Amino acid sequence: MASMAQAIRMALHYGEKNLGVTDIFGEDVGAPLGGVFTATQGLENAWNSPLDERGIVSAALGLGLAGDRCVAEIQFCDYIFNTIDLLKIGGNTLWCSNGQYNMPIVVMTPVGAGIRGSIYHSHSFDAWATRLPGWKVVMPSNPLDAYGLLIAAIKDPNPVLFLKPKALMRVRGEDLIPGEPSDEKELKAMIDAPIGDRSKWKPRWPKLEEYEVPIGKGKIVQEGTDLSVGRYGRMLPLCVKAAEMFTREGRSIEVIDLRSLYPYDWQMIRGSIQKTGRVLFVNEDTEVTNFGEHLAYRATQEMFYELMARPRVLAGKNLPGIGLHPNLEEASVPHLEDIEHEIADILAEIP
Amino acid sequence: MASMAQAIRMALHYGEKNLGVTDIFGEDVGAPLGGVFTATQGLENAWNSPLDERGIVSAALGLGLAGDRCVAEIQFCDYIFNTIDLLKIGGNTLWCSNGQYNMPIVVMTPVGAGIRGSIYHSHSFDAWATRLPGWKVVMPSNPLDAYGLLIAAIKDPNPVLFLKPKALMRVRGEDLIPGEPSDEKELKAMIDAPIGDRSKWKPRWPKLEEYEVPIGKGKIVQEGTDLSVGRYGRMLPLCVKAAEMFTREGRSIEVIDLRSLYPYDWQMIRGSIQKTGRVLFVNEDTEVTNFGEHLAYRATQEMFYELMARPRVLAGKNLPGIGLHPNLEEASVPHLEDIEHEIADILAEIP
Amino acid sequence: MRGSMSKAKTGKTNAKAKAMKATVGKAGVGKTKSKAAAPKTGAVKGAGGKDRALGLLPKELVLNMFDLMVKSRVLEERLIKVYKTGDAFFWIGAPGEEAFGVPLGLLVKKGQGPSHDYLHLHYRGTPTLIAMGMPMIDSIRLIMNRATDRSTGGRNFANHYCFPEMNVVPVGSPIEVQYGMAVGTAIAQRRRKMKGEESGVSIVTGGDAGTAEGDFASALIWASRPGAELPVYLTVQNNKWGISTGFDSQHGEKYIADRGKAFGMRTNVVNGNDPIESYFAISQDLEYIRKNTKPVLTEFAVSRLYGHSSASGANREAGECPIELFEKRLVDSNYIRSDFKKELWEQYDRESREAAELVRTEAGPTGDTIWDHVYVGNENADWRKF
Amino acid sequence: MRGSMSKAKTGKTNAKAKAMKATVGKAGVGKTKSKAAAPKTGAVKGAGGKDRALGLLPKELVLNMFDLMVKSRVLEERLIKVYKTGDAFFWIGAPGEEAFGVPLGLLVKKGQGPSHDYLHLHYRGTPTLIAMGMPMIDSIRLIMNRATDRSTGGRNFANHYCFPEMNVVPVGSPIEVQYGMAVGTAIAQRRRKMKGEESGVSIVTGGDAGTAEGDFASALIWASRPGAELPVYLTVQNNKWGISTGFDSQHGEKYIADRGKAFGMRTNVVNGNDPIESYFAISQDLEYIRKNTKPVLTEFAVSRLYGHSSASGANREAGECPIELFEKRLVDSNYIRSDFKKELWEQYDRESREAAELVRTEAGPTGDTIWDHVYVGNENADWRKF
Ligand SMILES: Cc1ncc(C[n+]2csc(CCOP(=O)(O)OP(=O)(O)O)c2C)c(N)n1
Ligand SMILES: Cc1ncc(C[n+]2csc(CCOP(=O)(O)OP(=O)(O)O)c2C)c(N)n1
Ligand SMILES: [Mg+2]
Ligand SMILES: [Mg+2]
Repeated sequence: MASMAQAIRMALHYGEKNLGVTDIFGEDVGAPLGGVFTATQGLENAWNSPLDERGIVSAALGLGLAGDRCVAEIQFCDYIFNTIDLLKIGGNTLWCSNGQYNMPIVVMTPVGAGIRGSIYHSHSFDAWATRLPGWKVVMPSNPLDAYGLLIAAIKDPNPVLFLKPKALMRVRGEDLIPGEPSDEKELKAMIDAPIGDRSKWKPRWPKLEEYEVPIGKGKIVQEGTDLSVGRYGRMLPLCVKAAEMFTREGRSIEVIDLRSLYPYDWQMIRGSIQKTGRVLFVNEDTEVTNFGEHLAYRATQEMFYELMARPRVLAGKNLPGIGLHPNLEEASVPHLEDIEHEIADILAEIP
Repeated sequence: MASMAQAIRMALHYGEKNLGVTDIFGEDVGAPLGGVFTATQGLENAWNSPLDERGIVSAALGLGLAGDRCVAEIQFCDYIFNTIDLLKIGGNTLWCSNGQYNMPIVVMTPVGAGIRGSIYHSHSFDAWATRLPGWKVVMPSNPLDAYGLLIAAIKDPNPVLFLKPKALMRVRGEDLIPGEPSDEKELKAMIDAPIGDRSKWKPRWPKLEEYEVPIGKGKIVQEGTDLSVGRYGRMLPLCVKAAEMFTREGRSIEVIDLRSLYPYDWQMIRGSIQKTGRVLFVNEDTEVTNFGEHLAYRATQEMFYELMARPRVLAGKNLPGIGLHPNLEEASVPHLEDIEHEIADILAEIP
Repeated sequence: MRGSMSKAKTGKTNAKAKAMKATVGKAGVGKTKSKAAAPKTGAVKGAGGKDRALGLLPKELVLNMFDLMVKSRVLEERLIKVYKTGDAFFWIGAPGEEAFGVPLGLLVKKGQGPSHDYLHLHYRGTPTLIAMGMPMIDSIRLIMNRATDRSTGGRNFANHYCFPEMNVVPVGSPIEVQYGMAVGTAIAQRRRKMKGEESGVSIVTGGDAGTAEGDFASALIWASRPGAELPVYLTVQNNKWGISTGFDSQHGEKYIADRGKAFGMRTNVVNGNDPIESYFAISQDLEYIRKNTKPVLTEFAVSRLYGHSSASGANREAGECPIELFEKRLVDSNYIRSDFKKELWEQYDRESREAAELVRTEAGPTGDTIWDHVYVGNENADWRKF
Repeated sequence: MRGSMSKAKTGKTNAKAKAMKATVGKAGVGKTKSKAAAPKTGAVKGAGGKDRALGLLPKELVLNMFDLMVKSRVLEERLIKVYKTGDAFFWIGAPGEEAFGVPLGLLVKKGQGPSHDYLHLHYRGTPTLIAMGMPMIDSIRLIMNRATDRSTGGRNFANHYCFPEMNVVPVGSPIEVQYGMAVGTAIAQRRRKMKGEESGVSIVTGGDAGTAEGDFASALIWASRPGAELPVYLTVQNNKWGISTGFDSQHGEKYIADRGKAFGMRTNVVNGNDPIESYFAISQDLEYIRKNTKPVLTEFAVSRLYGHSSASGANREAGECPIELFEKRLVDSNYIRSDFKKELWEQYDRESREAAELVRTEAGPTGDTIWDHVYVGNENADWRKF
């Protein structure tokens, strides 16, 4: 099975071959490195930019104005924070121009902790991203969704932020990408750049097929009846694990992968909460003015009298950063025991 | 009575005379203009900077590292969004340096709609600001609080964001600032720069006294028993008006001015909600991933079984901007009728 | 340019109104679409006389520039009146930048998409757009934020134009970000050029104070990447002010344009109050960019005649007026009679007043339109309806 | 410098270990605090011989620089070993920048507060800090994120130093923002200088690729405001790489330093692999800044010998090694014997190994410390407790 990095690479290849993607660019995105997570190796239209995030986003905006399709990368979302004004422009161009100029661009960036990235390779961007009206925001938790969401993002005529959970970039999925050879090694031999001299290397791409995960649609990863857990990105494997633990104890936890943060799949979330009466939203961005609070707030508004327990949010501590030492990182972002503890707590609540 | 602009000016004067403020700077902050809202007229240490927000915040950070006290201005918060990374650094310097370097700076910036400022002079920053751990965030709603909060901000050894509700900058208060002459005209003659040639003008400052509004402390602006309204900045006059309307109808609305957004006065909010059982949080920043949602979320967590109605948030619509035409602005940010409508709705809710 | 220069030397006397409206065949592609029947120039002799520079351009072009400069100024003064009579909340615009803006507008390769020139303007673009044929009423609808305002639908300030059919991308308020976006459209144009396709130049304008923002420097870097040089025309209009802050108080550079030199970039400093000098400079710069697919950075000295914006009163202030200077030259060289400008002025004034009166009767956008155009095709963006 | 130059010409032969450790009286204020008992240089003759540049500096200083360069390299190689044996999550550092960093560290006016020099370093500051007397163990505690790590308390990456008593402000990961912050400390210093108070210079370092960020240009603007010129030393270490991206593929500038010229700024391009040339350049630049209260921009050509960071393997790569080059000169000029470096190396290697072993026994920070230092004095910052 492909890793998420390979899946993204294949979606971008599909994009440049079939969807008119003209430019895939950012710091170290082109040859020889092909991206710090190898997600842009071997692509025809991938190129290295100057070390200048503002320049990267600005160039993407200009390409969008010209009607071209591009995918721009910010190497780590930790370094996207000097471009918020430009992202706001990305989100308001159609609106300010009275519908005359759309902004068909994709900006992708790795997010989250989990790789011992210390203060500046552990930031999250989901709460921030949901404060950028005009953008669509997606975040896959497995390679197939990454493939399908990226293709959907490229096709979308609006600006789309594609958040890559960096701790999952090397994790393999459980489903084949349409066109992917079933042998992992074969895929590797075809599309992974070799160690050492790459100047003569060319990838051999599998015959990929279009596969779209519609933006705005979540997915029930595990059905259950006692409690709903809404999450996205890296928090998935943890939530699934936690849910399994409770299944063994005879409880039934429903796990929802939001996949899209904006627009979000309220119908699915709402349906699930109506079934279970209890909900936990998990993410790793800082907890104050957090997107999970929006979802919890909405759940409270719409289901106040149906809820069996307070809608709960488990997120990153409201700290200036995530420390390098494992003791620090673990105390700062949700980990398995935290999730289990929250679930147990909510299940124990008696209305 | 002093306007908020005059109050800020007096606090800054007090700061440079008594609290060691060495630099008050930003675009058009120095002579001859003294700030686009005249809040920095006549100050000894006020100077004009290059047109470069990143440079302004960076310079403030450097001054803070050198241990100097400065007050830096971003002309409109609409133009602060290219500095979020720098603000993050402001908030994490102490933490990253293991407590070795504090960052005793103040950044002030006008926020909010209400002056027909169109898309780029109507932004809010409160929700964003509460996502900057390490900063303290304050926002006055009247001149005396502006004076007291700014003095507290200057004295605080941590970085403080001082948000100025721009629609209130010219509004006069009801309380004298300690040392302020009681005659409005006299104050004007003393500290307002003349129209025309100012090159020889010098202000005559009143003998001001220190007055501090402690950061983290809210204020009950109007006591009541039926519902609590928590707000800050420009939304104050509106909420007070709305509350008065309901008083006439025999209802009793408690209005809380948060004044500090972080740290916030939870004890006061909590006490009020426990008394009334109903709460509405009002602000004008966009509504998704909004600070009001955090407060509502917390109210739900801690008082789920005491609440008589769902905690409600009334905020700006989740739009890419605020349009210039009054029809557009009024449809985008809360106005009096919206607040009245929400209050009526919450009061009508029967548990 | 050489072609049109020598042609210019044969320029006819007694230019007719029709001639005034014509475009210069070689250099310019822009056409003025003004419908006003222009008064006669009343010129008695011509071809520049002692003013040799004047004689280097076709007389029709010279007169057309004058006409458009006056028209632009009249429009701006109309906008100021609209503001002062309370029919607008805010004015910002370009009085004093006509001698730069009009030639630019005439020299643009006008049209839609990367095969034409892009215009990344800031909030002082009226002269350029008037030269490109924008009807006055479009500008008035914008400042009066009517539903009929094509550019922004009543959402944004005066001079925040947007006209996709002329590649005028949305003018924004944030200073200097247009330079980075111009890099983006120029990347699209370079790609086409390299494939042998028709392509244009990305033209960007901005003020002097704004060059302190890092985005200006960023554009210099991106425009001059070795082997990937961009067809981008970086211009700066130096009026020596940023609101209340003097250029010399903040900038150690003698010329902003010098900053291009470290990048091996062609640079110029031009008297932007002289339309003839500006015309030649812009024309040659654009020709260089089109031919070499390389950037140019040119600084134009201009005036700011009504202060920064309505926030500072929008009153006439001291300063060299490019129109007065040009008028004097034209009168001295017998291109126009001394009462010509007044007539022209009155005619455009009437046109603009009538437009303002019409716009006053038009409706503003309704509150329920706020959710329009958040997403393409009005796809729902309101979370309440997800 | 002239003084020390002529003094240098009288440099003694047979420099003793003690002499090697001495600082140069005039130019340098930094003292190396290394406790290792240095091996003898074993030099037989001296004073530079044919290598005239060598002879321009006091021999003790020359040998001290060599000693510190070796020490810095040994430390970096230790850090790499610590990483490779799994005792650290990440390495980034300065092998290849010693010939620039060590002279800089020796020339700093060391101390705390604006009356001394500030150091706004990036993540390749080890040589400078070793020259300023940082004990090796501080660097090892940092990379092993122990609770004993003074700089960050186990929170940040290798080479992210912070030493307030030496005005070493926190090294951050975000590229280029240190240039803007150096402007800030320099404003504080200029103010003192103008009042006739004791004041220092703000020194900033950074890579070549990072100069593409707008913040670099912003610092040029702010440093050269007329009448408010800043005592700031803007340096760039040009190793021709930004991770995997070659400088020449992104930058049209021949020299980055040329960008200062438009601002009337003193600029230099220096061979940063030559410690003698670097020493003179830095010394003269700092003297100029102290005397004139004006900025200088100097570019140093340096090497990147172990790749960008551990992310690219941290293996020795091709490239000019400043230590090898310097060693050869010193041997050729009979300053040291050919086996001298090896001895020195082994001694520092031992010191660093022992330090690493000690650090390995030290505890990491505990999870409950995460709320420490959000606010001064550990004022509560956790909203749960408001
Ligand atoms: C990023 C940003 N910061 C501040 C402002 C507020 N502002 C509007 S115009 C202006 C001055 C611009 O001066 P200059 O660039 O010289 O252009 P000019 O107005 O003189 O043509 C300022 C500070 C803004 N619009 N955008
Ligand atoms: C703002 C920002 N963007 C991206 C990065 C990721 N990054 C770390 S080092 C580096 C390359 C820096 O190159 P250069 O400035 O030449 O310094 P060098 O590492 O070569 O010394 C990049 C892109 C970062 N740390 N900060
Ligand atoms: Mg200007
Ligand atoms: Mg480099």
